[in-house]
Amino acid sequence: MVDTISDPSDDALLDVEGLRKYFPIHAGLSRRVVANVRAVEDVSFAIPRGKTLSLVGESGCGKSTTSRAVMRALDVTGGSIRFRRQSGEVVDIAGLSRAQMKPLRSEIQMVFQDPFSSLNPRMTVADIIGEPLLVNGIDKRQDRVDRVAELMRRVGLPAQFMQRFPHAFSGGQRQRIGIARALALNPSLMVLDEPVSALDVSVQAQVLNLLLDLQDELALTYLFVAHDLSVVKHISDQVAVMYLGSIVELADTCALFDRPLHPYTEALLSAVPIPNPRKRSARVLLRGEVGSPIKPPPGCPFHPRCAYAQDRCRTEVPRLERTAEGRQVRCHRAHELDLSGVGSMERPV
Amino acid sequence: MTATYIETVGDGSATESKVLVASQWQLMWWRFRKHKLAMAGTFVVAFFYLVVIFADFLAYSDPNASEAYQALLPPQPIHFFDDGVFAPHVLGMTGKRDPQTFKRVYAPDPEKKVPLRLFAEGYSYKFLGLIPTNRHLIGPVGALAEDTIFLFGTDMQGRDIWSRLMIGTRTSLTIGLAGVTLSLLLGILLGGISGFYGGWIDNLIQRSIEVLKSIPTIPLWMGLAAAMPRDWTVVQVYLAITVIISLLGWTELARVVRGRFLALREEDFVMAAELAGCSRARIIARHMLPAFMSHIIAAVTLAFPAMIISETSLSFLGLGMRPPAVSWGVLLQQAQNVQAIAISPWLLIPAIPVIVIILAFNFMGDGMRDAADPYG
Amino acid sequence: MVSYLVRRLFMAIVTMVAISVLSFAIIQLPPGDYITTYIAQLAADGTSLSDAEVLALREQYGLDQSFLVQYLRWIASVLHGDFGMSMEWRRPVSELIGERLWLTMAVAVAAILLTWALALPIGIYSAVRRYSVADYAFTIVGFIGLAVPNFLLALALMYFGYKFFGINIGGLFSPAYVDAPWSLARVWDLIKHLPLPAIVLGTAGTAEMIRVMRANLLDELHRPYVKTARARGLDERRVILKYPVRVALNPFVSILAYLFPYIVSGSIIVSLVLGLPTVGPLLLRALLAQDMFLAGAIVLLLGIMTVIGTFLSDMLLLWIDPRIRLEGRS
Amino acid sequence: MVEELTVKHFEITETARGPKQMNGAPVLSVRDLRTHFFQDEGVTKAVDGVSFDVCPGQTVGIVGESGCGKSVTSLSILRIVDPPGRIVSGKILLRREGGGGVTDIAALPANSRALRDIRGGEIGLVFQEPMSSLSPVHTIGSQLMEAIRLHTHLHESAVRERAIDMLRQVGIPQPEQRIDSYAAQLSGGLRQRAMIAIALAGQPRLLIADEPTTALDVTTQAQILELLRSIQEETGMAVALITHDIGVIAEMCDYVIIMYLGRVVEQGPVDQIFFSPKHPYTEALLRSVPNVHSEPKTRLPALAGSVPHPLHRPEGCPFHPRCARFMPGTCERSQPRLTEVGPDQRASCFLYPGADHG
Repeated sequence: MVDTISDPSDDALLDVEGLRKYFPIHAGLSRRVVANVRAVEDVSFAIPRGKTLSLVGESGCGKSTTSRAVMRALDVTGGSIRFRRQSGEVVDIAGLSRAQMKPLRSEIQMVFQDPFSSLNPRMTVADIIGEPLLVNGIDKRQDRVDRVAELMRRVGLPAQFMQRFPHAFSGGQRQRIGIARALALNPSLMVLDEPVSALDVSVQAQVLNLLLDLQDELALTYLFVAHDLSVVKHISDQVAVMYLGSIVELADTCALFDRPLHPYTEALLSAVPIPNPRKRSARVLLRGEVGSPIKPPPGCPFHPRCAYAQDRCRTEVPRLERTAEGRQVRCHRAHELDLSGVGSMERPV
Repeated sequence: MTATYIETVGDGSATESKVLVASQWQLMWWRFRKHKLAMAGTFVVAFFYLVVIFADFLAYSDPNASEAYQALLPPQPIHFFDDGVFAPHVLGMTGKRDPQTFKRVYAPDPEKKVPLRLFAEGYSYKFLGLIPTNRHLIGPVGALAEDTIFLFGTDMQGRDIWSRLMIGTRTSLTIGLAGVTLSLLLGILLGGISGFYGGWIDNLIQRSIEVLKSIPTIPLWMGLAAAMPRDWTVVQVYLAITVIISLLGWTELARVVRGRFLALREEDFVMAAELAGCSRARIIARHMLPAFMSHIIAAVTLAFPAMIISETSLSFLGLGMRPPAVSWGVLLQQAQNVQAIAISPWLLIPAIPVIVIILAFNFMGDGMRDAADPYG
Repeated sequence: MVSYLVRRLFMAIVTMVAISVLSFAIIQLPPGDYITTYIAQLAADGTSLSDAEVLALREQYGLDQSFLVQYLRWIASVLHGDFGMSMEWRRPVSELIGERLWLTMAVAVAAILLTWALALPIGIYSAVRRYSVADYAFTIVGFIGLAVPNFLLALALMYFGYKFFGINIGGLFSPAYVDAPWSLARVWDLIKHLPLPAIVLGTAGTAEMIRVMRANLLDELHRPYVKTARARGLDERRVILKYPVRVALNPFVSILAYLFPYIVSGSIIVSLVLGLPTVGPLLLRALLAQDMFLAGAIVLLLGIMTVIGTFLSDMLLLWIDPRIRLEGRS
Repeated sequence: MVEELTVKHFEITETARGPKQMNGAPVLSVRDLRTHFFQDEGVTKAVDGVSFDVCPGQTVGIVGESGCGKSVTSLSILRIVDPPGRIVSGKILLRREGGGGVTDIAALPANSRALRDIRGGEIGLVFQEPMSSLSPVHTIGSQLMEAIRLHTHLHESAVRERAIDMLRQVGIPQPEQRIDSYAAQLSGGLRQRAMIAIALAGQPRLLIADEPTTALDVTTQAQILELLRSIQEETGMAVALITHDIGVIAEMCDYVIIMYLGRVVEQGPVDQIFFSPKHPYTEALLRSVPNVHSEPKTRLPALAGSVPHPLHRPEGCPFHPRCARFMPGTCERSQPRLTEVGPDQRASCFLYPGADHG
């Protein structure tokens, strides 16, 4: 099944189409493949330069796998990942080998979720941030030190802490170190994999602000992966909602939050606790559990939990459709349903 | 604005800032240092390896020189004063036959004083294997044939146990070291392959380890050791024994290496290094090896006792090192018989270093294992 | 669960094959072969063989064949219960091994039971009362137990028995029963003699198992499920015994699988010192005399015993840990 | 020096405050609780002088960032803090049903019958991580039935019936089969439901839910919160909800306690906390939370710095190094005490008269 949905606009930095990633399951003594986990199934999206697209969904929906496939941290099963290089050349990186990817690495960088495991505890901050510089040909030590100091200042860390080891820093500071490392090679695309979910509430806001500032100044393009819709609302230009490996809805942030077109988006939005005791909303509670990515339900993968499901949904897989406003939705009944979003209201405090 | 990000932790006393810039080895050392038993074990191990280095110097008589009439002499304690004057000496032994049992019984003879001195002359050897000399730490003042000392007594062939113990320590502990080194090479190689490549080769190696671990080792070694030709030289036997006992140690080391490899492969910082454009070699050398060196050192330390026990056991059975080689196991062969021990308990003296060094290695290894991951 | 069973069974068979190959290699390793030894023996008795006779003999025993063919022939006869002849004793190997194998088994099982009986309660106590005086005491005793090679322990016990009680504490039977036919009284006599070898053999294993149990239990004691068990009002004693101890049993039992070969190994050397009528002394004598069919058979049988023991402990693991039973079902 | 909280001020006979005042005297009153951890590196004062009330039918939220002591508080109430942690001082007063008087849980002997009857019988506990909170080697049913046996006098034959019934009540489908499942066989949401069933087996009057939904996905979280709410409506029990999620607090709670580094910085009815916070930390915290209603791509009013390590708690008001309204010479000198700042609302900040010793 092929959906040609995105007409690759000229300013797209990243254009993913029909991306698939299966993980084989081995069993028995011979370790033969008995089934596949369809972690990512036909995912397409494009991110314009300087913009942020968020992938949201619940655990196991394939958002992290998608981001890692875009990074080519793993081999993809199918589809294309077209990336516009700083030279202007557009490369499909989906099929590139390890060696072929190497020159592109500097242009696509990543910030990890876990501020503890993402920094080598045995290296000083200077070595951690300086490593990408070193392996990419900045041989003079003083040059590296200068650049590391500049990067540290840029992310809000005092440069005199350069010789310290990661264990001397708090979670939020470590995440800044991770951001500085990602920035070291002047990437154009940053993949941010749940960069604030391991942080304390008060620190989370600092890091989000930093990311917004950096994007403004350096014209960075973000692929932001998160499960927290409040954070997503804050950082994104566009949001793609994933369920069981597929994108079920993709739209501009405000449009998606105000008027969702997919019943899953509606349920997801209504489940978010609102930090306002005067607005204890009635919820659309989902029944049951997420289906298995090994043997997804027939028809629309969401139908067993959908309040609006009809016979058609149980048999026919919905196609990703484009609406007039440039939104994309994968639901048979998208045009007839009137779903409610979060609306807007005054903040407390 | 920037200043607010500085941790309060970072602005503390001098010791605190030391921690902030401490490398993993420093952190580990600080943690290891707190482990009193481990520190004691380390000193003991260091002491024993000093004995290994200076074995010939510490011995005072040729370990294989035997005198039938001096068989099973009891230890001679050193007397430091003679009539209130500092004059270290031992008392000579006179033997006579017990009229009832007809056994030779020895008693110290207060008339026969054998004066001792430091750096005495004795048999010739090469100091550190390089410098020919005949000086030893202690010995009788004159190199007269009848002036002999036996600090730990003599064995059934009338050989000096002290001197044999020094030489035996060298044999047993170097076999241990060589065996561990060999196991380590095997362990790192096979464990590394297993952890790095994964898949069927990992499966194969893991299953082989399982099979190896469920085979009773001693009968197998005995079989292998017995198969060594009788006419092999001491050196050949030594090498063969090393190979045989290292067949035990590698499985555990391989398991540690593989486990660390697999754990590290999943670490985000390894992926980050890859994304930064690091080569495979750099990732292994800069990110993975430093993270498990400490674990390997700890595992190696804990592998020593098994090596030493293996050598001692095999030699004790007469299947390991064979005379004229001297090792702890060879020395303990003399103590196989209960009657012999009952009459000459000093034959069991060589058991003491065996137990002490195994304890020391265990303590040291335990401390190392606890300190191996300072970020845990 | 079925896949676990199949896998374990498969591993047991592979291990047995590996052991049999190694055993046969031991038979084959010494320079010369069976016939050379046989001819030498005949020569010693005053008989000499012609070259043709030697060739005929070689053919008869298949010694002109490759290692693999010889191995298969040996295995085939072993499967029929024929382990060949002992050169030294001039008797069938199976006859020589006879009850010694069962006595080896009895000693090993006694040592394992003792290990369990001591290590389990002490390990639990040491973990629950961590850093108590008794914990330190057990730890120190455990370290020493680990550090004394068991043949030295056997020697020391023999020495003290001899020195202070004037008795020989070796052997598995009182003199009256050594050659007696099996009877209940003889079994009882055997049981009375088992504790000493069991202690000697079990000490190192016990020390190791105490450490394992203590470490595992310490890991488990602070898990949330222990807190929730406490939070529902369960008595502290039952909290510990029912939950963390149960979970910590898994590694404890899996180590048992490796304890068995270890103890069988140790029994060889300890039997020598204590003069136990197990296969140990027989093996040593066979090896020293290059009586290779006997030695190979003993190594093979010991190996098979341990494989069976290991397999049984795997089954035990299956029984105590539902996680293994569930494996492969979801 | 730490100020003494006047117990008189919190006299538990005083009528409870908050929206559900009609429910009468508090079922639980914590007074000046201190739980410290004695480690080689020093003493961590995880909970250092915490006082609050929970009334029947009321949901009290305890909120704070990592290291604020909210979880240790909940463990302390049940006396299940693991060493090297220890309750150093304070009272945990449980009002027994039907005029049964007041029991100080902190004073009961360890592992005593009285204490064990309270655990699970009067106070139920639900943890964050349902997978690790359930035994991996026992079935859900065995743990649930154990709890039922401990706190009811049901005949053995009825216990299983009751267990199946309880599983059904917490919304587990096919309870007859699920009762024999192991935790690993259930999804996260079902595990947490089973946990709740076990916590409710003894029909406790207070349920402590320690981050009950943090490990769950947002739609599952909504289901579990809904379940807690409906159970509370049915049984009228009190709930102490411990969470770091401001949204969950707003959704669920009547009364809120804000903690920072082992101390209560502010407490009050939920509406006042959200619309009229008095402590600078509360205010900054609430403002820094991202919100689905906020305008995309705008900067958040962030709180500077990060939470210090509990071993290095700043002198004076623990919040002063990060406080926008830091008053040099006052805030770093001594700890402010909790003082009335509004109707039933208290804050510990020198901005308000009465916070200092005088």
